[in-house]
Amino acid sequence: MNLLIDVLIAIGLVVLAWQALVGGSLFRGIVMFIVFGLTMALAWARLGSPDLAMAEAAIGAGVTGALLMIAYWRLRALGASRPTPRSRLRARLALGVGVLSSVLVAMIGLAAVEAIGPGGEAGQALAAALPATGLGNPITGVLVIFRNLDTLLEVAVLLAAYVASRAALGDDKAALPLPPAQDAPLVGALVAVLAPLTVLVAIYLLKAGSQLPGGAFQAGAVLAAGGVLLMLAGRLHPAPLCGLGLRIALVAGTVVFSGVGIIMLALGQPLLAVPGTWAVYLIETAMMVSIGATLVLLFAGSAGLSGKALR
Amino acid sequence: MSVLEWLAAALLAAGAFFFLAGTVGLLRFPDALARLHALTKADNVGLLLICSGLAVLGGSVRVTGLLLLVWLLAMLASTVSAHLIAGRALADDDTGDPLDEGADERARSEGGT
Amino acid sequence: MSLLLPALVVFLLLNLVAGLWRVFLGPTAADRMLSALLFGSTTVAMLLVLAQWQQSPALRIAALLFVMLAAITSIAFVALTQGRVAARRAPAPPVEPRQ
Amino acid sequence: MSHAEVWVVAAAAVFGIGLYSLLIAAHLLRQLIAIKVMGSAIFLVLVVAAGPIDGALDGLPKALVLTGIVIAISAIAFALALLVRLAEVTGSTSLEDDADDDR
Repeated sequence: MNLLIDVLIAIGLVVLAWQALVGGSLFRGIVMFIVFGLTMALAWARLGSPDLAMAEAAIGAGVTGALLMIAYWRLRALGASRPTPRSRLRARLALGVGVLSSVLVAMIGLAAVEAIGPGGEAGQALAAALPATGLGNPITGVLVIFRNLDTLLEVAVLLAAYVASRAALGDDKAALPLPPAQDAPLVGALVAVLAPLTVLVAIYLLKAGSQLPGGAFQAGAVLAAGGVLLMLAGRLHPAPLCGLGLRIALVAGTVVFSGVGIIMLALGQPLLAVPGTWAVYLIETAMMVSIGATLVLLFAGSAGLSGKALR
Repeated sequence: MSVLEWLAAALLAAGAFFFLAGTVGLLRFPDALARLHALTKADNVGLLLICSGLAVLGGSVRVTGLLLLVWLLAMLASTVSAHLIAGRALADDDTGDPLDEGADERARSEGGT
Repeated sequence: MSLLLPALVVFLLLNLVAGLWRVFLGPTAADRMLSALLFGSTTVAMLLVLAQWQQSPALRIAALLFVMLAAITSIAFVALTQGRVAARRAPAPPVEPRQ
Repeated sequence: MSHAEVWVVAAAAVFGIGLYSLLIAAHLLRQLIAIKVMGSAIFLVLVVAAGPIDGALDGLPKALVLTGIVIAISAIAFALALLVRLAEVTGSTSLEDDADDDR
């Protein structure tokens, strides 16, 4: 029965990937891709990774679909031309490349499954070292204790994505167009319930993250989804300038994380050492705020946000 | 199996039946509004029944509260979504798929592969 | 019970496969969105069942996230088509004027 | 076939479909979706290859994938901004013009 469930989900993933990517209208592709995200969450659930299922749920349901649909709308509003179809020869070559790459990935993956067997050495070392840190959730442990430099750089990558998208959109403070906001009474009721709830759930995930599945990345994604909801409902608007509070939110993760790390260096500890569970909470809170703010701004395609509509 | 487990099994089976009914409606009903009608109602009842069954199995107040919250939010979300999508379906009645202009993709699949 | 829960998961999965057929068929964009919503509620039910079966309470939180955020995609969808109707009446300016 | 093999084979097939679509799709939006799908396939291989399916002890690849999911979405958001800007400036949604590599 277990194997049957896995096989069904796996077949679903393959069929959905095909449907999302090959043939059909672009809009159908986007919808199929959203459904692909749902199915990925099921796959993570089956693979015993509720952390990943949560992240996929928050990102897939809250951000990805809205992002792709709005990008599609923007392209249509700009009246962009459709590309000319690719040639037949190219399609044949691509088929061969696709099949070969597929075989390659399968061989690497199967070899890795054979070679490593149950529980890699790094995983065992992690499980052995974790109790000393006072954290119950190995993933938070990895992110903040063992892979701290990586995690810091990942927050920095988010910041870089924001800066890069500002650069790409030109120096005239222009924002990308957004469709007219939905302000039906029902949407208002939904926002009234969901917006506070996203904040509540984000804080829950952050707090749970030290012992249970959850943590800054999921919490930040949930906050971002709340922000996207507010924008779509016309409660938040793109603004040409990035306010002080928003600037602080954007850099909070990078600054707090590296700040704590450097202070520890001054105290004679290794660079980026984390002094205790309270520091983990501090760093994760700052990371959550940064991740949420960056994703909302990337969605808006503007420098800043404001509560009032422009004009 | 205890009485509670039988109760849970009955609730879960009933929930599965409503999901099946919703899917049959989705596949068999003639237009978007009828499908919407079948789907949202049947799925919400199905979700309620499955949540009740799992609450009986879960056996703690915390789990029951969370399941209740999930169901209430599902009601809210499907109400709003169904309202918005029905408005859309009415607005482009008979015009086919307003977004499905996939000339580019179809041209490719005809000429490309 | 150890057999009923996985059987329920398999049943719901088969339900999803049937629903997928409607996303495939369309014919209108509203139909496709609707079917994606069906996927949402069935996925939520499956995550809840998996949480009970695999004794993994965190999956209930994942299900909660799904139901909370499911409506965002449909709001984006409607904003998208309404923008198009408006654009049909009067061509939208490529970039809104800023000062 | 064991559980792990099922997931690896499915992920490999998804990766192949993604690469195929990346090469043949003319529309940049579709190519972005293809890249995202390929990424998901790689995440799947990474987690499955690392350890047992049921005991689920190995947190390391999961932590990698967790940050990967968030980084992927921000990269896609940036790419979409570039794509819209490209359409704004050139009116085109593909990179066909500056490389006629079809012949």
